[in-house]
Amino acid sequence: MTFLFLLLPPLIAALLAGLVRPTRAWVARANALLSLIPLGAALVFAAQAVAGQPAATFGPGELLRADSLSALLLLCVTGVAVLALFLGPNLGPDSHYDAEQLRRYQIFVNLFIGAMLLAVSANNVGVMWVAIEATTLSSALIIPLSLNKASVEASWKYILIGSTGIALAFAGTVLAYFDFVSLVGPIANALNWPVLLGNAHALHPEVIRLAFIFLLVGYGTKAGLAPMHTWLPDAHAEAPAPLSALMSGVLLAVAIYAVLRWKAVVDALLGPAFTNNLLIGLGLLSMVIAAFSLVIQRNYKRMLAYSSIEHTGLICLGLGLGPAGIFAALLLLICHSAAKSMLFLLAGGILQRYQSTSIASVSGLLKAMPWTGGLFATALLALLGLPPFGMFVAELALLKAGFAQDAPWLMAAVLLLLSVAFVSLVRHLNQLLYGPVPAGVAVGESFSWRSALFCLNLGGLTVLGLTLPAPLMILLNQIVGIVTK
Amino acid sequence: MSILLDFAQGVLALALAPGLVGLVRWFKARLQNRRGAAPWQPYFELIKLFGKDGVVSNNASWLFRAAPYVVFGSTLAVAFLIPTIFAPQALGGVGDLLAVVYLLLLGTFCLALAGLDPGTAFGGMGASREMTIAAIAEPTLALAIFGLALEAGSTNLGQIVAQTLGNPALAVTPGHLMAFAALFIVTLAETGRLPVDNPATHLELTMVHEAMILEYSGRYLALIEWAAGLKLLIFFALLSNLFVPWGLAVVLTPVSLLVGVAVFIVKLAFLAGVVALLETRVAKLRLFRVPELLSLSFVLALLSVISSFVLR
Amino acid sequence: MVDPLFAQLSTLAASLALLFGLLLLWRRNLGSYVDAFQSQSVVISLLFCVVGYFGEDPQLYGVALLFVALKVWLMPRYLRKMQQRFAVEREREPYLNVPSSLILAGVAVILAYALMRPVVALSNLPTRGGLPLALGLIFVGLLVILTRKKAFTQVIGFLILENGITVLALLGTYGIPLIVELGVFLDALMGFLVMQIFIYQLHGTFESIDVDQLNQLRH
Amino acid sequence: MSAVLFPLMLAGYAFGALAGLLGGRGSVGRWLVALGAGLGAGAGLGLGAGVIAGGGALVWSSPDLFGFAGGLQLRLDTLGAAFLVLIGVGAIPAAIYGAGYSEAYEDGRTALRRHPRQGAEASGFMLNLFLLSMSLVAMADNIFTFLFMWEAMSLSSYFLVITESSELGTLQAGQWYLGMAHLGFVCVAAGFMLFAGGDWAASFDSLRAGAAALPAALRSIIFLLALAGFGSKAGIVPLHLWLPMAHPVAPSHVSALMSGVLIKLGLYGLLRVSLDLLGGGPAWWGGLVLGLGAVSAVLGILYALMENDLKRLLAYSSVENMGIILMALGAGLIFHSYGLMALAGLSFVAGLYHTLNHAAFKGLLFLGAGAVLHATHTRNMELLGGLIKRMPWTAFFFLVGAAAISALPPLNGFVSEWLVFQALLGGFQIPSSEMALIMPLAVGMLALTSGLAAACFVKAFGITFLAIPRSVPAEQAHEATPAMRAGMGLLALLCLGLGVLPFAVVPLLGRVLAGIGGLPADPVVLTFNLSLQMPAGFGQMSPSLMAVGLVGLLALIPVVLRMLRVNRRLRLSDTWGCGRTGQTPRMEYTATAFAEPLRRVFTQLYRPTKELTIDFHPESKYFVQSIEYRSQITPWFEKVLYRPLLEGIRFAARMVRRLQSGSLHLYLLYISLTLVLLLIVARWL
Repeated sequence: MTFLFLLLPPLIAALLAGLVRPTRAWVARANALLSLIPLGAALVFAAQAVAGQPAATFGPGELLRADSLSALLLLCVTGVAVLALFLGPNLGPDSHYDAEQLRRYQIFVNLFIGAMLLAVSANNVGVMWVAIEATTLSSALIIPLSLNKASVEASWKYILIGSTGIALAFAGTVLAYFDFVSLVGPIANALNWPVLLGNAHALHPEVIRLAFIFLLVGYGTKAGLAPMHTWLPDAHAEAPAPLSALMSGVLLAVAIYAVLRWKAVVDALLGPAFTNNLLIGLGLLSMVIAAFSLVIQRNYKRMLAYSSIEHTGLICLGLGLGPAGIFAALLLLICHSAAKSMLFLLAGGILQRYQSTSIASVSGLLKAMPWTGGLFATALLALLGLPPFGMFVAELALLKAGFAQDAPWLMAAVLLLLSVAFVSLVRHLNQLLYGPVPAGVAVGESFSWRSALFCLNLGGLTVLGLTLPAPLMILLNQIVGIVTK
Repeated sequence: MSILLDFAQGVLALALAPGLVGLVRWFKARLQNRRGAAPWQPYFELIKLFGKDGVVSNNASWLFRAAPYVVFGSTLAVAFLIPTIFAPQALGGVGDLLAVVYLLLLGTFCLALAGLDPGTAFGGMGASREMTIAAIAEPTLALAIFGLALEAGSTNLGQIVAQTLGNPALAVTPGHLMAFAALFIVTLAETGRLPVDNPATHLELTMVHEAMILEYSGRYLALIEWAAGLKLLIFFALLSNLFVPWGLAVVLTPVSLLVGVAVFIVKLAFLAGVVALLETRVAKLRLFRVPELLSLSFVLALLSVISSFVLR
Repeated sequence: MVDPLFAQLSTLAASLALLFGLLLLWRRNLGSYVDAFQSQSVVISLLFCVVGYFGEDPQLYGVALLFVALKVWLMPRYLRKMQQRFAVEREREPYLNVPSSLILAGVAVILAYALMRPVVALSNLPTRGGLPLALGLIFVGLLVILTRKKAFTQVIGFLILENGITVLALLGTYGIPLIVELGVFLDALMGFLVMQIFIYQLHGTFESIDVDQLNQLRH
Repeated sequence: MSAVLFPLMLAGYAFGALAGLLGGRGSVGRWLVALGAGLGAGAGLGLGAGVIAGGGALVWSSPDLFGFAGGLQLRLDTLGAAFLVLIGVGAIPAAIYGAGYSEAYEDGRTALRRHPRQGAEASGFMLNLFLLSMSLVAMADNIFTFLFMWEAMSLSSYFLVITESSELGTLQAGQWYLGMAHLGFVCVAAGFMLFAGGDWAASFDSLRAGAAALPAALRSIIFLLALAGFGSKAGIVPLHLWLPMAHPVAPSHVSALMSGVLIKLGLYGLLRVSLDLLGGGPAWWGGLVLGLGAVSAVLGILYALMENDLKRLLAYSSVENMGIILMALGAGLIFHSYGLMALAGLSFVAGLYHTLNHAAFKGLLFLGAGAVLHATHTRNMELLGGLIKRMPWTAFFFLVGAAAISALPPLNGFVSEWLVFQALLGGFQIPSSEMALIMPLAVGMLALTSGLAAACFVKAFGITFLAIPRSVPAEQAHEATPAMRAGMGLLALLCLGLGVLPFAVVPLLGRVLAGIGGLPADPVVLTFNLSLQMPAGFGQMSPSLMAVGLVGLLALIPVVLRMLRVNRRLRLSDTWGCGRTGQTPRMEYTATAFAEPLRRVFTQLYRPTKELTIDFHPESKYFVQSIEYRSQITPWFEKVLYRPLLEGIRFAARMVRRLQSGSLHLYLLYISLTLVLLLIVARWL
């Protein structure tokens, strides 16, 4: 039943937005409030998981299932969705979109969120694939919310690369299914993840290796894993701020989730070495590309996008470092979701005030928008892994995993790359924060409930940095247990 | 008792200092075929200066007036610590060879500041050059001390003297000789003698020490001149008594003390002669060649230390 | 029990599908692309029926019907409409000229054979002979997307890629579970529609459907 | 006692931070911030002093905080206590001074500020956070706690550095600082992780116990990582680059804290890891530290000499002093490796003493420079001069600091340098002659350093405070506020106290490392009555008696002169100008000119560039209308070490940027190639 509370509100909101004509302001407010329901549902799932109850299932053939891993991702998705919907373009004081655009946004953003929720709560890996493909389609439609060359270009690249990639993932799914059917025989619900995992040992290693490559390249494309990441800076930079927040904050996480699910299956058959090496290799490559792309970067939204690629790389690397690494990766994932979504939302405000995404033309942010500027700076520092925020703990946890795995050279490379990114980001940040406010940019900003919401988010990150709450620890450890069974 | 004797020997050094300066000048004049002033001329000069009114620049601050006292005081303090007639007993533990170096640096420091205080170009120039020379002479001093301390097993002056007295062979080891040569060069540099500085000139571009004290007059100048003489004497005393300690009073009887005074004066006269001879033979070096000379002394000192290591 | 006819038919259909894919690489006219795609889809829907008949899975007939509706009727219809709108545009200078892309496609098919060796060895299905061809078709689809400059052609390339996967699923597993199949069709349809919208938007903003000019966003 | 002091310390800092956050503006707010900081630092000082005097280590822990990594573990042993005392010593005067100094941030009439203020209210908050994190670094007892506090310390000090963010160069300096601090952190973290085999919760006790079992190569790698990491904080050449950038732009009381205290924590880390946790190592560790120290000392002071920016000069001089301390610590490590524990103890005491002294006199000098900056709005010495008459107190305090840092008796610098010399002189006892030969060289370097330091501070004090003002602001300078004077006065007293009472300080310092890292548990005794006495009678000296003697002589001389009826009349007159009357500041010796002889002597090092432009009179070339002379020195380590690094990163960045060329086809090619490549790998490899 809880699944209905999880999945129906976005659909209702989308319907509402589609049906109420002309668009009314209350639709957006209702939508924001509706987004709280899935959050509640996600919390229920998480609580159930922490309490040690068996994973909840729902629907014909146990179509939906929410174990600890799903619960964690659900929390991330719904949490960021709440942020994005409360701070979306309809609710702000600033709506510069027309009614038609807003309606389109409202419909598809909800479908997008719904698809992500479905992807992480689907039991059947085929359905998971369908849902992830749906995220591409729904988000692509609202990237060019205001039509211009850049946004059309970005969305075409996004949809073509995304679709191609995800099609490859489907080929991988088919191959794996083929393997399963050939060796285990046709079983009902063969594509259900627990069934797959349970019978993994009977699969054919060579086929499953090929299948995993397809899956990794496919879902890796969605996750922004280099060298399949190329769509990401374009799309994230051109999308409306809340969508960027959702894409960068949780869509990447959802794709990584898919990889992790498959990794568990493959590992059960082949042992972890095969997937680990692949993940570490691609993760490191992503970090190299992202870190050096950050050095010379002239656009702050692209800067944030590259930082997302860097974190994707970091997370994948963590996934390849054994149980402790998976723990660290999950922690990274949570912190990245919280910090990056906030940064993109704030960047939207900056863009609106300065009318430019160029780093060079934004200066004096702390003067012009003290709250936005301060929050942006804090969130970025949190993202950079400085204490007392959660990312510090997560990065150290990763380091710990790496050194415990006897991979000091890898860790040295990671640390150096992180430092390159660190210095570059601080440099760009300072360029934004200080200096004179350009002529024609309004100065001044008062505290609002929006800022309070961000502060709440930062507070959460701080709690993660000072002490990981016991339920979260349990949840994370459960997940590690599940995927390394 | 011994503490009074310690003080007495310092006061004696103070009294002898102007005479030493006069002696060098007299030797030098003789070597240059001049009659020259009598060796005790500096005493008259001091008396004269103490009697004159002082003139102080408008721009100068209290520091300018305080510096001569500090210079004089710190130099005199050194005089109480070093062996002139005998190795100080009671005051021996107050300061060792390193302390001597740093006390002398205190004087140089104050004098350099005083040179800057009136705001003349000369003062600044003198201060700048003096500090340059002092700075690059420092390593040589330290290494010479290292060499001495290594052989004596102590930086205490009394200990060094005792060690050499007890073991005469030490005096002619290569380490000892090279340390002596190094220290001798440093002496020339630190006390403003040729070829580093010319104490007799007031030609703008060649002055070092004289440029610094150009604004001084009256009793201030007297104190500074006296201190400079005392500094010369201190270095001579170190050169003679640390390397050739024979003649120092070992037991504090009147006879040995008298012998000590006599030997000390002879040693001073000898060194004065050497310096005078040197000053008539060599020309003043260009300022920027001074470091070359000092690096020579540094190498000598380093070799002395290393050779002591090798011989251990 | 292996029915040789089944094996032959399925391999034949897969080969035909691949052939139409290769045809695409050879032609330059946008209209002929649609024809090739449509013919390929017809072949694949026949394959559905073949597998449904021999594999005794009546569900597949339904799927075949859906497939026909979607890929033989609906999509080509829209594609033709679009092609008429952009009739002036042709694939003039693809990144790779026709002979080279055909040779590369050949290499890709050989690679597919090599890669699928263990897969084929694993299976005792009568349809296994077609599996490498399906992968080859996937590669050919990729190649089309990769080397052709018109957004229109890229969409067709993508559809061929999808067809390849469909063939793979069909031959390898006699069709995936229905619920997934339905979702996949829905996605395929939605994806096609979205791409179509974007092609119009591309044309609207850039006055051409040349993907080549999409190079403003970099670094 | 400690049960009260520890919470008091936390409460003090928390109070100060809160006061800063809620209203650092206004006189009351500033004093509340200072009160919090002072209270916290004072409590820390008491805590540290108690541990050193009383011996036993104090332990606190909070399993709730950082529960995932072994909890927040604090343990204050004598080594940590020494640095806690150091923090107190540096922070109390800085806090008092800051209360006066920060006023300038409020009316826009600040130090260097020409633009309206911004974000300065954060500085009170950050100041307290900074002090707190430093204190907790000195107390951390497991890896995670240490790393957390270490990075928090860097971050909070970064914010303090960029307080005057609207000034030119401040942000760049801040970025360099944060970047290098982060790189340092990375090295430290990697070192600890290697040490513990990836266990981030490992307590220092378990590290200490496991250290002996580690392979020698690994121990050396850990040591090198620690040296690099902590060295970047301590400002070892060539990792010192941030110091001369960050110190000048920070508010002066922060500069004082950074130079006096923060960089010392680098030494703490180094001592903690190399001596305490690793338990010492082969002699080359110490040789490396000694060598780097010597290079830092000489290069630091040489670059300081060439500086005309007063605070940059002080920053470079910090590099020098860190070098001196490292020489002592390096010598200590060498002695330690040969089992010469008495000498090792002496070396560490010398190093710690100089650490303490440097906090006192460099803090004092930075505060003095801050007062000058506050009064004249410039740090450029070429525009200063004559301040001794306008700011007599500041001048006096600065003079005390300058004399102390030049190691002049009877001030504190002399005592510690004497101890360092004595430690190095003991080098002849080293059995290995190669290692023993390093010592005389080190002695030479140390002596050169101290000579140059004297020259440097003659320049710093003389050009800044003496003679005639060289600019209008210098002419109109005003004396520092009472709070600022109080801060400086405290430190000046400390300089004197540490100088004349070493027989009281040295035994306490002897206890700091007693029993740590294999040093004997009985503290080294280096004192005898009022004097310092080296082991085996190697040297003896009594700074106290020397001070008494000097003061006595200085008092006696005027008395004697008066008794001798010396002429005491004085006339004021113009400075003699070779016949010219009317002296102007342009006739004065400049800071550049003062350093010119040394610039020539060390021209190989400085590689100065010269540019001489002469405008002749149009009528005759014998008349010169104007001469312009420019000369610049190029720090070669920047050129040799950092520029290639930055160039390399930029090159890589340009290369990587090319990947994102904008071509969709290329992007698709990446994907296809990756797919094919990985398929081949998975199929055949």
